[in-house]
Amino acid sequence: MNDKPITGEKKVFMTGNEVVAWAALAAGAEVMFGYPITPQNEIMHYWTRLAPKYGRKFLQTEDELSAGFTLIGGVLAGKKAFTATAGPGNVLMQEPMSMAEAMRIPTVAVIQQRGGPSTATVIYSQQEVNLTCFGGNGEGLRVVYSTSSHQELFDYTIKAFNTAWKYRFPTFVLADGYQAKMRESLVIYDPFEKMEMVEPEPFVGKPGTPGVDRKPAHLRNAYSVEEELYEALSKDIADYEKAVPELVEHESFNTEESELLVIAHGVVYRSAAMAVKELAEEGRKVGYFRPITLRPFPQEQLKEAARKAKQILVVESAYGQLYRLVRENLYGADIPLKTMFMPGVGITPEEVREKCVALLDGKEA
Amino acid sequence: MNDKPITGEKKVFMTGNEVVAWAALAAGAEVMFGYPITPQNEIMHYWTRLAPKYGRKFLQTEDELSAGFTLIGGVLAGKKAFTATAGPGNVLMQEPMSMAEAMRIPTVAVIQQRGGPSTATVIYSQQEVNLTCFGGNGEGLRVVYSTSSHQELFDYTIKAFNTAWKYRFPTFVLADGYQAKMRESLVIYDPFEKMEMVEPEPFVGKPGTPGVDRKPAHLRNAYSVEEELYEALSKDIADYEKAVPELVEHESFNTEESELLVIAHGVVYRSAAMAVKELAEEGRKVGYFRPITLRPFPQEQLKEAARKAKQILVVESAYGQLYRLVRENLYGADIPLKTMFMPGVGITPEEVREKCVALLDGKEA
Amino acid sequence: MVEILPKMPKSWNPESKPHKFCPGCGHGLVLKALGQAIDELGIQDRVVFGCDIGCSLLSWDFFNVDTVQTHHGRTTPVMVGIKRANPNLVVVAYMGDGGGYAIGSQHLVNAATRNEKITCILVNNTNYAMTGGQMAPTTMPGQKTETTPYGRDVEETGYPMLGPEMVAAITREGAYAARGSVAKFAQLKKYIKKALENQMAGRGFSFVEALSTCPTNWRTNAAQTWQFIEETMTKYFPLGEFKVPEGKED
Amino acid sequence: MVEILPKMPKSWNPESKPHKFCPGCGHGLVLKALGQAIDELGIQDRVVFGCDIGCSLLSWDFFNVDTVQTHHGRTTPVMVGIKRANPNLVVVAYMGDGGGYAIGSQHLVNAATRNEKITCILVNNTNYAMTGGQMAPTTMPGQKTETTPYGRDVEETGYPMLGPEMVAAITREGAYAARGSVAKFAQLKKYIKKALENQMAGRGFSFVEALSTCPTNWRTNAAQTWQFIEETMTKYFPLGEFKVPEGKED
Amino acid sequence: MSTAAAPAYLKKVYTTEVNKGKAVFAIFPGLCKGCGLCKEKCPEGALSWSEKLGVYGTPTVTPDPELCKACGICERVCPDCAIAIIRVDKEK
Amino acid sequence: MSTAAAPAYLKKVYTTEVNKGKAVFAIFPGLCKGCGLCKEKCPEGALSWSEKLGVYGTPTVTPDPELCKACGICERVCPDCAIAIIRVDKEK
Amino acid sequence: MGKVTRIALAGEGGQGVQSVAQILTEAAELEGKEALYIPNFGIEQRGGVSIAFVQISDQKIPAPKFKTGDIVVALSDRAVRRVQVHVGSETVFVYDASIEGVEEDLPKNARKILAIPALEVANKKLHPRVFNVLIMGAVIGATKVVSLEKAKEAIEKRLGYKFEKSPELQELNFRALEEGIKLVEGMEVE
Amino acid sequence: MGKVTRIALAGEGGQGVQSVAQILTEAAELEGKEALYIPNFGIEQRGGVSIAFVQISDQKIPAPKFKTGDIVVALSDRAVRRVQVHVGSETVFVYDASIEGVEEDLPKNARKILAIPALEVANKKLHPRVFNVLIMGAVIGATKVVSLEKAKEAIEKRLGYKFEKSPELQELNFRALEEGIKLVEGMEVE
Ligand SMILES: Cc1ncc(C[n+]2csc(CCOP(=O)(O)OP(=O)(O)O)c2C)c(N)n1
Ligand SMILES: Cc1ncc(C[n+]2csc(CCOP(=O)(O)OP(=O)(O)O)c2C)c(N)n1
Ligand code: SF4
Ligand code: SF4
Ligand code: SF4
Ligand code: SF4
Repeated sequence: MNDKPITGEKKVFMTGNEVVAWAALAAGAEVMFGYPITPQNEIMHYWTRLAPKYGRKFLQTEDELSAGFTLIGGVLAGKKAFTATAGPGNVLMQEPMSMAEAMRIPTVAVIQQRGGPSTATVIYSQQEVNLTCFGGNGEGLRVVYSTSSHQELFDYTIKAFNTAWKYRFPTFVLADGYQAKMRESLVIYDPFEKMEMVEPEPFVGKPGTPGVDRKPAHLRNAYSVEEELYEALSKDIADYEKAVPELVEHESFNTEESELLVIAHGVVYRSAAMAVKELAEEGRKVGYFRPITLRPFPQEQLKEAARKAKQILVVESAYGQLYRLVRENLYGADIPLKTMFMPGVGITPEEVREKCVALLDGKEA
Repeated sequence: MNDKPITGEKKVFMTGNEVVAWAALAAGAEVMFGYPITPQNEIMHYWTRLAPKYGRKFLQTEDELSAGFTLIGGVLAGKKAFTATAGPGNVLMQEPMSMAEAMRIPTVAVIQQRGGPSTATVIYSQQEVNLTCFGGNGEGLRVVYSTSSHQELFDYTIKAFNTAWKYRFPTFVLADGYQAKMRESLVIYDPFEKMEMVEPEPFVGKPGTPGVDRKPAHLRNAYSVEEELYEALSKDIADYEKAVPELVEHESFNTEESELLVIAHGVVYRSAAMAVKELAEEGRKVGYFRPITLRPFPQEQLKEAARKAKQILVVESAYGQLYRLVRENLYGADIPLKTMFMPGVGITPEEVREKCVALLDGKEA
Repeated sequence: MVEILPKMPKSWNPESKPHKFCPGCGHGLVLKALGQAIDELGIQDRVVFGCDIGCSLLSWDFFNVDTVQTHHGRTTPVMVGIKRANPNLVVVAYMGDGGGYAIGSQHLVNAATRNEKITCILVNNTNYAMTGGQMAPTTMPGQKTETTPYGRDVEETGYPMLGPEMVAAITREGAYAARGSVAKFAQLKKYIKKALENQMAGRGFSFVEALSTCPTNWRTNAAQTWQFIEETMTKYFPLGEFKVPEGKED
Repeated sequence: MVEILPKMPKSWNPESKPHKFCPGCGHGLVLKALGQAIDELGIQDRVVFGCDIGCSLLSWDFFNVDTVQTHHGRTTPVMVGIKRANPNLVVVAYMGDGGGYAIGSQHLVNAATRNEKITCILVNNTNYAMTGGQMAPTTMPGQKTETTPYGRDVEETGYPMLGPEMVAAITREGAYAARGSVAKFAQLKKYIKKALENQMAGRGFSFVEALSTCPTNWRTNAAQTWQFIEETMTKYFPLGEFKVPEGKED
Repeated sequence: MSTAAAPAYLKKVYTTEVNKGKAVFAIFPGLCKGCGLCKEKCPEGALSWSEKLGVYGTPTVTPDPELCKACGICERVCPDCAIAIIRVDKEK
Repeated sequence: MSTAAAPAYLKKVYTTEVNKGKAVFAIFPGLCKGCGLCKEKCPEGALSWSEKLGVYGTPTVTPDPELCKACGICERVCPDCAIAIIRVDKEK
Repeated sequence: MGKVTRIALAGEGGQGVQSVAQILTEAAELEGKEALYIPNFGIEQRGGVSIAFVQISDQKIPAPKFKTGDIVVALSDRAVRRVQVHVGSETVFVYDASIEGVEEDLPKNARKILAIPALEVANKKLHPRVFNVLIMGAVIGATKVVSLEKAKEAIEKRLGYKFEKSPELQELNFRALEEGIKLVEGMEVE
Repeated sequence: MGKVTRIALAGEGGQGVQSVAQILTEAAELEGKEALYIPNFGIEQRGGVSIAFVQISDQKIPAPKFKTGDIVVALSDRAVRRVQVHVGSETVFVYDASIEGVEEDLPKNARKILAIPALEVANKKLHPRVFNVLIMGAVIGATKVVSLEKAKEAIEKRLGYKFEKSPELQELNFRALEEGIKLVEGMEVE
């Protein structure tokens, strides 16, 4: 049994689901809890093949509720653990994630979005933005990374473990069916050689007899009076707010020169970026802004990027989920917002380009 | 057995949960499917006592998933049916509601918000706004009424049935633990005497042999290819957008005269309204805006109400859930926004007043 | 010469044929048995068929009967709701072993306990077929699936779930529970028919597990497929009736 | 004179006493039996106690053992996760009949099938106590609750759920299933102890249902409380062991 | 109802006289997916792969008229109702 | 550990010598909730309501020294561990 | 806006403050006034401190929650501590004289603090079970928010079915009400 | 940005278009090029039309989905209909000559439409099971997107374990590849 799944760096060509399995292995994840759902199944398939070789564990549960709650159990016992799901499974996953949010339990969940609502399609979508950022009966004290390529899927799956364990907020890697199923090249590596990896710690089952050698862990999520909850929540919110500047990530291009700013995230951002770069090369005044963290949202960064824009185009494979985030985070500005909403279907660079050209030429109001 | 639970009008003094039970009876609801959760339990308690007297039915299910899905079944078979839940139950309810959303099944759910996230408190909160408006893996094609008094609880519970069956979007009455448990007076009435009531219709089990006398109902929520889903969704979105102007409701006061506009919803709006009215009587330039439908949101109306405002104060028993809606819907304006966030705890008129005075006096930036 | 027509059950929807199941899939046989039972009972006009997410969803337009395709594991409660709202209908909840024994087992167990007057038909193909062949609660010891690539280890994950036995253990008079197999078509059809009749008589919860083939995920040819269902599966899943309303038959 | 101290189990947390349960609540007795069992087995340092939402949540600081208060119905999976992550721990999932047999029954059934090496203690008080006394899967025929104000009607909602019987029906060697009662303290304690020992031996899923009192929602005085649990409840819920790893005792 | 065009699978049927002319073995290539379940179950070993392709471009089956006793087992085990055994005496 | 102040229920205990001085019946009013389960279970009928109030302001129980045999049943059935029967020979 | 009388009642689970609030608001209803009553409820069925927030007015009551009561009543030591936050400079704070060890915890800012021997009177003169009605009397006496007559009517409405069986109970309750009123007489709370 | 070659392959479940795409992109990898391959997958395990979207370039491929292919291949009548949307004025559209009844459905706007007798050649000259490798050959022939050498290497890599058991299979596959290339020779597709 070899403890290091990867040594050094290695260029590979694989599906996104395979990438996630390798990333989790590389990050030192010890156990995966999961329930099948397309398009994330192959994460489990690769994991179950690879994990035993590195002494890692797997449990297929009876549903996503159980996957989330066993995950919480695994984390409480001190393991680096994770899960993956999508669509209706992500809906159910909100129950355990709301408990993790309340109890500050570091969880990592990879979401491969599919079409919605309901069962819809098994293919692809960006319709789980609302749900992943703000699902559950709470305030959405979570971290959501929206990835766009296999390289990012690898990098951010690893990062998610560090974020979760460092800040103790449920952390999500939000990808999609295209990323799950497509093959492209990336470089995989051993993160322990490259960065400081945050190690997990048990919440329960530490050495010593509780009440004798140490305090017992008495972990709860229920409070009897309003004020008790308010106090607990206020602390969590303060922690979250404090972490925001360290957490937010974005990418932007040509914002200084652009009159048209295109905003997109995830895989759609790639189409947007391609269209924008082509147009920019042709001398058109166009740039893009891409939030990497959808929660917390890079608000200041967006405001800065939009400073020069005369119009903004929001492109997404959903009906206004990113758009609402943009409007909310750009409150105070009054740049005209244009949209390209394709809920549940992919968007090609050509389509974005066409829309941009129309907007730049003033052909579309 | 008397078919009319109420004839004419009657002043009563009861708890909000009792009000909901009476409203559902009055609206002609034929069956309730539910699972216990505080603070909505007494809806079921009153319903199970009253329903048999009027030939209505009840089923206590094994969980909220089942409550939501049996509800869907009841509706499909042609019954006016409803459910009620709260908190973690509302989280689970998202799975069936996402199916109702996808299949345009008219459902009515009364949500008595409690503290969140997770189990938190059984008391009260406004932290289920995100969840109720946008829960599920979709676009939130729903109608959400936020009530503030027992009278409204009665009126809007009745209205919810009409809205649901007329427009075929899942419809929610969003109240809270205070409204659930408090007693105050209201006038109950027989809505059939007062308005046109939309009658339900079966989706399955209509007369005739399918394939012989009529087409079979083949209802589904799963699609094989992206484009098929896109087509179905586009139609639903168009229907929703078309209904928005008919659906949105709000209330406002003194917005023409006000420099400070206070925005609040639900029970908190009552505290806000009291504080604002007091101050207005004292000659201060203050008004309020209160969305009654949180989804769809009365965007135009808010913009109009905010036209004169020099500052806006958003007051809610949550950490920015209404605030985000306000920012998003007010995009384009740049009126400074102030906040009073009390997640999970009640807000008194005195507290709102104090904040307003500070803002009016320019004491708070 | 007379026109020669396929001998499909009358209640099948000819327009959706050939159906969407894979070559050699047992779902077609279970639904043939169900179709014939519906025909023989003359209830096409009052059956409501509900299918789960799982390969069963491919039957959403299979019959010329009113059909609701629901969520993974949720067909039981949807059909309970329909039946309670309109007891005159004959409702069939059609699901896979994942839908019935894993994600929807709370519904199965509680519908059985409440003695809901519905008929459940659960297709046991020992794996999660629709999602590409993962372990199911019914996966057999040593069986390889996509999530038990080295075979199901009973030490780690126990023995296959015994559904009709469980239903029999928690139900009382009025309930019906049986296990048939597409490899014994006549028996399976009889069980399904009895399960429908039991509902129609208003006696109680009626449950039939059908052992079924999944050559795609088993990666079997026709000969291996028959062998798998007839020999391997019956080692773990005995056929027969486990609960009958009035005196055990068979 | 020597200082006189209450005879609480050593593993109880004295600082959270008097505990939060109502006067006459059986939860205190179940947890006394569990506390004594933990003491006698000397495992206070490696027990992790998980409590459900239900009145059981009131035990979140009951013991001087590491404790996790989870969600309604979800204690079983949380404890499964803990046990799988650290098999050296002895985990106890403590829940009510609503949590175990209704909303969490898929977890119970599947943990049992997978033969998870955990101990579940399920408190059967025939109602949903925490939420104010609604019907539970264990509510008895004719019993009045807040959601069966005219008594549970078996025609409408069936007979009470038989948990240990169900667990026994779906588990194989290694599992343990029993039903005790707070009215038979010594027996209950023995069952709980065996259920813990069975887990410690790594044999398998261990399940104890404890009949328990809820004077608050039963609206009974002390005499009626005893009568209810000793006479009424045992009519529907026989005490005893339903599955023992090596030969049935008792 | 039934206003829709006749399903494509009705367009083609291959028939073989079997059991000494007492029955006809009919196969609908528009329904046959070539799974071979029938072929395995034939007690007489009468079925073999045919040149004719089925709905998925895979071979359909064809009976040996000498061996087939028209017992109907293949018809029964076909999950797609692609085989029909028609007893001629009944038909005429 | 145990650095916290001693729990309030330890502050008060009422004791009664029972069974001819061979045992002490001790009740902690800081623990007794007055449920009466013990009273019903006493095989000797030795327990009755006391003037002393328990933690919820309800009456605690007190034994009749003549009747109490120190069998320990009340101690066992108390869900709150409010009763302790101490055998005097052991203690001394 | 009309004057609203705000009353907060706090006690242990069994002390019946919620019934007091209910009867009180029903009496207000009978009087043709507007009333709003909201219990403060926690997770436990029994054992926690329970607070009833009552408001009575001639007009619709604006908001369910208030910070500062006109009269705040505490019936146990824990209750005394819990309701401190609801006491302001205009508040009359009432507590039972038998509560021990709360000297430190009594509000410092109340308009008036009254220790009334309600428990004693109930136990000695009447019956422990009408303790809460006695408290209701005290509240009515201190606030005059409803008339004695309507208070009796509300009691009758709520407990009438019990009175039918044991008519002496009616007498006992009405006496408790009157004794309660007497307890605060001359204490100059208005 | 470098030139990206975009290929869409569509066929029935069993026709092996996904393996073609996989081998093709692996060959590109071996060649040191960048490749991106995404299957279009529906709900059914079998029976639906399956499309493989392949892009090969000298640089990173920007986006996974494209609208218009440089070469679009359809292997069944249903496939012909499904992929119409991916055909543009620059597209070479290839379909199997044996497909019947699609005359109406052939794209009107393609740069070139090629009916190749792949099925016939596979069945008669080679073996039905290498039909898809033949198609791969045709694609390579038409696009020159990878070299014959690397294509063989990729086949070897993927099917090598089978070749070990039956070495004649290697020969068969390689011949299929070459026959495929020949099928489009001189058709002036570049
Ligand atoms: C909540 C949720 N989780 C997971 C899925 C993904 N899913 C679809 S079908 C299926 C398994 C189907 O297996 P089974 O029920 O045994 O039916 P089969 O396909 O074998 O006939 C799963 C896990 C889903 N649709 N919804
Ligand atoms: C998802 C969810 N649904 C409902 C509830 C509300 N709830 C809390 S406790 C409870 C019932 C408890 O009954 P049981 O499990 O029998 O335990 P008991 O209180 O009787 O000990 C319910 C329904 C919840 N907390 N979460
Ligand atoms: S995957 Fe298996 S169960 Fe599903 S249709 Fe194909 S053969 Fe049938
Ligand atoms: S409500 Fe019942 S179960 Fe809950 S603590 Fe009180 S007596 Fe015990
Ligand atoms: S069983 Fe049916 S589908 Fe399968 S090969 Fe035979 S005729 Fe064709
Ligand atoms: S059993 Fe315990 S709590 Fe109950 S009355 Fe007796 S001593 Fe008090």
